Amino acid sequence: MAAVNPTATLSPAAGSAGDEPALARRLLYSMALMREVEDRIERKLYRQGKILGGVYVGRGQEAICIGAGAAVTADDLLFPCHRDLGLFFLRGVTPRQVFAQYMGRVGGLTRGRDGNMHMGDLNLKIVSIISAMAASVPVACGAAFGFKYQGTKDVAMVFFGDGATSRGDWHEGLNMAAVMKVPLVLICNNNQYAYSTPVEKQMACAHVADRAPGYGMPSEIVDGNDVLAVHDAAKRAVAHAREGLGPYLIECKTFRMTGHSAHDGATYVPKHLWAEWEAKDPIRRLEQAMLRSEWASEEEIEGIYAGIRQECDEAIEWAERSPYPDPATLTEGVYEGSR
Amino acid sequence: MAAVNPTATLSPAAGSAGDEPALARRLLYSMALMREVEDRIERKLYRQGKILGGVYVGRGQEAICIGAGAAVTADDLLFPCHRDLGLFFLRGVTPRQVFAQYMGRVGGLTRGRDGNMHMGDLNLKIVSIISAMAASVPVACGAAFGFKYQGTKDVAMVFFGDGATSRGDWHEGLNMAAVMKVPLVLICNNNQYAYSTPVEKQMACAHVADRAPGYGMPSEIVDGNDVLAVHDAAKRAVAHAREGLGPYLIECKTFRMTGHSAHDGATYVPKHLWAEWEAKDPIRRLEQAMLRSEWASEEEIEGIYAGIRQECDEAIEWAERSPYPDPATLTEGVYEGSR
Amino acid sequence: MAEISYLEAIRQGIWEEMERDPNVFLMGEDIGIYGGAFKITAGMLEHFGEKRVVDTPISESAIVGAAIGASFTGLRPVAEMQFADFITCGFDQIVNFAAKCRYRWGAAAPIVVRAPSGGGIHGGPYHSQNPEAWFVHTPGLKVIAPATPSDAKGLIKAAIRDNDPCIFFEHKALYRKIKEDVPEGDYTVPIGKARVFREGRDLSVITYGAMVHAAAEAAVTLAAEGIEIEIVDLRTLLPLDEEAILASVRKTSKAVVLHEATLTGGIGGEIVARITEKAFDALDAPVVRMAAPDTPVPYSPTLEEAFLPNARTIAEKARRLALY
Amino acid sequence: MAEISYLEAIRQGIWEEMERDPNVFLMGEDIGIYGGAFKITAGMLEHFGEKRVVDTPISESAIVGAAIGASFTGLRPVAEMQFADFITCGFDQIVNFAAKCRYRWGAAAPIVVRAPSGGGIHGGPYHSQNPEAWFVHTPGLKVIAPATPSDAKGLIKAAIRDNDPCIFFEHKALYRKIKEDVPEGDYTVPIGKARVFREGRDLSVITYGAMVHAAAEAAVTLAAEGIEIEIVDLRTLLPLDEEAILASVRKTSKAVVLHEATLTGGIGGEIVARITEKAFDALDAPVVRMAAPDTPVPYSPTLEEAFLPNARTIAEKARRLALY
Ligand SMILES: Cc1ncc(C[n+]2csc(CCOP(=O)(O)OP(=O)(O)O)c2C)c(N)n1
Ligand SMILES: Cc1ncc(C[n+]2csc(CCOP(=O)(O)OP(=O)(O)O)c2C)c(N)n1
Ligand SMILES: [Mg+2]
Ligand SMILES: [Mg+2]
Repeated sequence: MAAVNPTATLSPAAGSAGDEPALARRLLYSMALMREVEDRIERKLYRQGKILGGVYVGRGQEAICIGAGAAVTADDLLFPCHRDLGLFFLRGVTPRQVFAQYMGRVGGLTRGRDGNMHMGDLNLKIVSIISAMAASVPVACGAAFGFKYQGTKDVAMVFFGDGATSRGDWHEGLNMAAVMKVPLVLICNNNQYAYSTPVEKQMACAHVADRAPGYGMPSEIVDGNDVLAVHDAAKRAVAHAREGLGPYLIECKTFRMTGHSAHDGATYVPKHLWAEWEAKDPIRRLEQAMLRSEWASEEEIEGIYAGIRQECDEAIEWAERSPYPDPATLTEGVYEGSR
Repeated sequence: MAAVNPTATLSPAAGSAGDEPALARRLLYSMALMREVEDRIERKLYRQGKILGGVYVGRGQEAICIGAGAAVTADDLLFPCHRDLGLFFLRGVTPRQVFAQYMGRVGGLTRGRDGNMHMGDLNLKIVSIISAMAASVPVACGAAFGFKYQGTKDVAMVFFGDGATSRGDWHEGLNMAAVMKVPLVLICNNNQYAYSTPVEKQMACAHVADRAPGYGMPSEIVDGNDVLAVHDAAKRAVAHAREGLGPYLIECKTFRMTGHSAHDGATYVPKHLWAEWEAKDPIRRLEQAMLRSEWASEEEIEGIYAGIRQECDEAIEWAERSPYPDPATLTEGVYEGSR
Repeated sequence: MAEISYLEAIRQGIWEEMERDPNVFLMGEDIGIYGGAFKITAGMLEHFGEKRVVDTPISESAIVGAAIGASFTGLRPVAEMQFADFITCGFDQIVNFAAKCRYRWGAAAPIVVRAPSGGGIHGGPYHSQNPEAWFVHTPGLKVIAPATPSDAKGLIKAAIRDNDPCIFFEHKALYRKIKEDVPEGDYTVPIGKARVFREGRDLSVITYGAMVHAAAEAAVTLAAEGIEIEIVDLRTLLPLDEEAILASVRKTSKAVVLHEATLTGGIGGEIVARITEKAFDALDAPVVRMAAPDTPVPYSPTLEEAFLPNARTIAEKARRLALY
Repeated sequence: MAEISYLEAIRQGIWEEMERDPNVFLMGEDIGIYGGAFKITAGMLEHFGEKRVVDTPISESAIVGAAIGASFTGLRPVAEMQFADFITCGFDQIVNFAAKCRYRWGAAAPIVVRAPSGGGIHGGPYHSQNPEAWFVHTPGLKVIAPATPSDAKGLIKAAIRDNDPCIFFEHKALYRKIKEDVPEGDYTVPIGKARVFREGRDLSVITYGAMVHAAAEAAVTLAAEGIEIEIVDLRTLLPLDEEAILASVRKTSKAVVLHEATLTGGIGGEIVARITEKAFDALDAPVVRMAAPDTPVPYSPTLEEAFLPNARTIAEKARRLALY
């Protein structure tokens, strides 16, 4: 963590001069919505047995997907990883659809075909997670190649964790993107664990960013719990990619404030880390900054949270009313037009 | 190539002080034997139709496998690539066996099961090439792990080209070796081409060695046509690995003085490069150095070459007399004891 | 004899082999302090230490490759894929190197790759697959898929002692669901031998893994109707125990070949082909296959239930064949 | 109509699709200035430029992955594996991502992965394999394996236009050996349709790829003996043209299922199973399979010759069955 020193106060949102208040409110809303939806999923619906299978959430890491995702336009293609639910909200997916997805209902983004975060929608320019860690990286490289080929100014933005960087696909994807000089922005959430495996057992270098020079790629390390810092870094990376200067890697230092998945108590995590990182909670920090800078009042902020809670209550009701898929549709859509 | 400047004169063999003449003679013999055997294979037997299938030779790169291979003991495990024939001679494989291997005879190292450089022998501590580029790297990492596990001081030494570094296996193998801190020496022959693909289309960094820091691994770049320089660098790397300090990467800058394989005219290579690198021929350079330092006389050296030519004549005769495998043995040995 | 689960049986088998042979070691993701995603290696780090229970980076190809390399130095690696679905990431090392070493250059690659596979746990397309057929089509490998705790323990021990590369498929849905008494002390179950799980005269159900238990459930229903099915549990898929398959079919004259993996290109075709080639005259009816439909494994309970063969659908199929 | 080789036919097919649709592009190793290891893309760099003929690093997984990603942006990628043997390095992207996109989240992944496969060229274990069965067991893929120049051209064009991921196996031994007149102008051959390569009354040989020609050679020998075999060229392996297979078997009542890939777990079992399930009563004899033995592909000529099915061994097998 040498290269960043997370502080309780946020870095000024350089570059976004002028519209800070509006931007901050959008970021706060998006992070808080992600937090609330995932709390309901992990701590209520999963425990009530209403969600079956794996549940992976991004508690404490919301600043990364929200800060970076807010730095691109609706035409740019997003490749989320499993702790980036916020990206879906930024693209207009509703909590209803997300709850329905987690409950395996037809109202979910994959209509029950796949579960939890394994969803995507090309119309919303958001590609489904590939469960194999880092497999999305070469795919995102190819999409970025496509944008360059077609002469658009669009970029691809791919998200992954520290553990994913050990996969061959990560290497092949970064190398190919650098050689082809395609508009690809790489966002690493280094939350210092891959499931139970600490980053020291994942790599022998200090930072994921230390690998960028080996690909002839620029990189920077940013406080992943500082949404405005992530946002600014992402804007720099996106600008770089759009200008045709090739891929750009951002390593966001953060911490996973929960187990790997809902069934993991994370007893392997040294106790003191929880408190240490709780103090760096990205939502609280933005909240404080907004109050300090008088971008919003206590009431406004509480109003945002209240609205989100209500939105979630309503969305869960809707999702529970959404039917399970009809077994008769089981074999549909394996191929174009196949039943 | 910035980091090295190959000269027509050899760097003094620092470290091997004392036994230079003997060492030099051994290196010269081994390189010359490799050159002669491969010339016979590529330019005679293949063209005569006595060898079928692919033929890949290391003309001009002999200093790499010979210089590095001579830096380990007989207990260390070698993982050659397809331009490292010399390693087999260092381990006592005879030209007879090599010619027979290329001609698909029972006298070959794989008894006709596999062809050309796709051979190995665990008794000689030399692992067969895996045809998939870089697949040997994780395997060598595992062997090095085995040595560490068993508390021996042996090391594993794996060879690969510049193109192989783009494979996911290369990345996974280097990363795992670094994390596990195993005694692995990595020798890259950067001959600036992968088949027809120049290194600029293979990677966006200047040197393969630029990737070592990203694995927390020491590395050095050496003139791959200077056998004594390669030998010294390899001795440093082997010492490092034996001391338990983990993997070590050596990038040898060289040039492939032939096509990718016997059927490739390499018309894609800019003409001037041939002459440029011909002047850096590793065998001529060692020869000159030996004469200059009076480690050997013209006659002695010519004697070495004459002996090699005779050895090859005899070996080819022997190999041609070696029978083809009996079709009745086709299904033997897929499993332990299977017929 | 203590009743233990399928999961505990595998754990005991590995534990005993670790005790027996210091060259046996484990590598995989989160198998150390966490004890593995399914807790198969729980307690092993504490007992055997970091040297023999090795947490790796997320690198399936390097895990398999390193296991092969370690085996060349005399070790007996047991590598865990966190889910069988990700064995595709180490595919080249398994099918192109491990499988071919002995034939190509006479080198043994005695590795075990453990792969938790199968559906019925709401895992969706990426945590439910049954990829065994790919490996059955790869000469040089041994492919094992136990259905019971006794076999799971005996076969994992046999696989660890075997001198050829073994792919060991553990069915996740059986881990905690299936319990039984396992033999006392040290024993192995021979690789390549099937067993008759249930005797019956009317027709043979040739299957393995979780489907053995689904078939057994169907057998109860059918027995009540007077139809006695014989269940052959293959236990090993490569090499296939052809004799056992043919013996059962010659006895019953009718066969259903059943697997949870998708139908097309599954191992079922191989078995049907061997039966028709070698017991054609013994057949009173065409051999029928039963398997999951040709789709990815769906997540939603209603879809997954329709996807997986179950006691009811198996009974229907068997009933129809019995009356053929 | 000009007589062209199998290789030239594929080249022409790709060339015409590149001319027709600016979104079609090529990626692979050494396909640019070198024109590909087998010269399939010779001249394309010069004609279509670097933008559309992309030399890649040695990264099979990224080649396939990037092709999928490019297809999401509206492109029609045609990716070349230098040898089918190395498709194992891109296996996960093909079977776990490309194949499942449409079913999981409704995304089309219209890519073509070209894979030069097959033995008979002294390539040894790593340059001779026929890995099609792995992909036939992967729902969501289409698997194509043409035997003739006309089909090779029509099918590569159909694959490029198809909206699902296609794995296109080109048999290396046919590249320069097989020549024929191909139809004038723009045409495609439908994916999923087999064709009767040779009419015959006595028995059906169901096969594809290089074995079609070996069977045709055997047919000549057998015809001289009064045995008329019908040869069904599958052309597409997934989806299988079951109707065509059953129609031929119903006509001849006897069948040999033939492939160059190794026997166990090969596609032969799938075909035998479908025949016995759906045309059992039409059979006068057990359906027999013929394939390479279960070993890696050996290098030495004497071993490879014994390994590959050929006209002589096919004739023997067919003769025996005809007299059954
Ligand atoms: C190839 C592959 N191997 C194993 C897994 C199982 N798995 C899912 S998430 C995970 C840990 C990922 O760690 P990291 O990349 O750091 O992401 P994080 O969960 O910390 O955000 C593992 C091992 C997988 N999904 N893919
Ligand atoms: C995974 C894989 N893809 C493709 C090939 C085909 N191939 C054999 S050698 C080679 C070029 C290797 O280049 P490099 O690593 O630089 O080694 P060099 O031949 O230059 O010594 C290629 C593409 C292969 N063997 N393995
Ligand atoms: Mg992490
Ligand atoms: Mg090279």
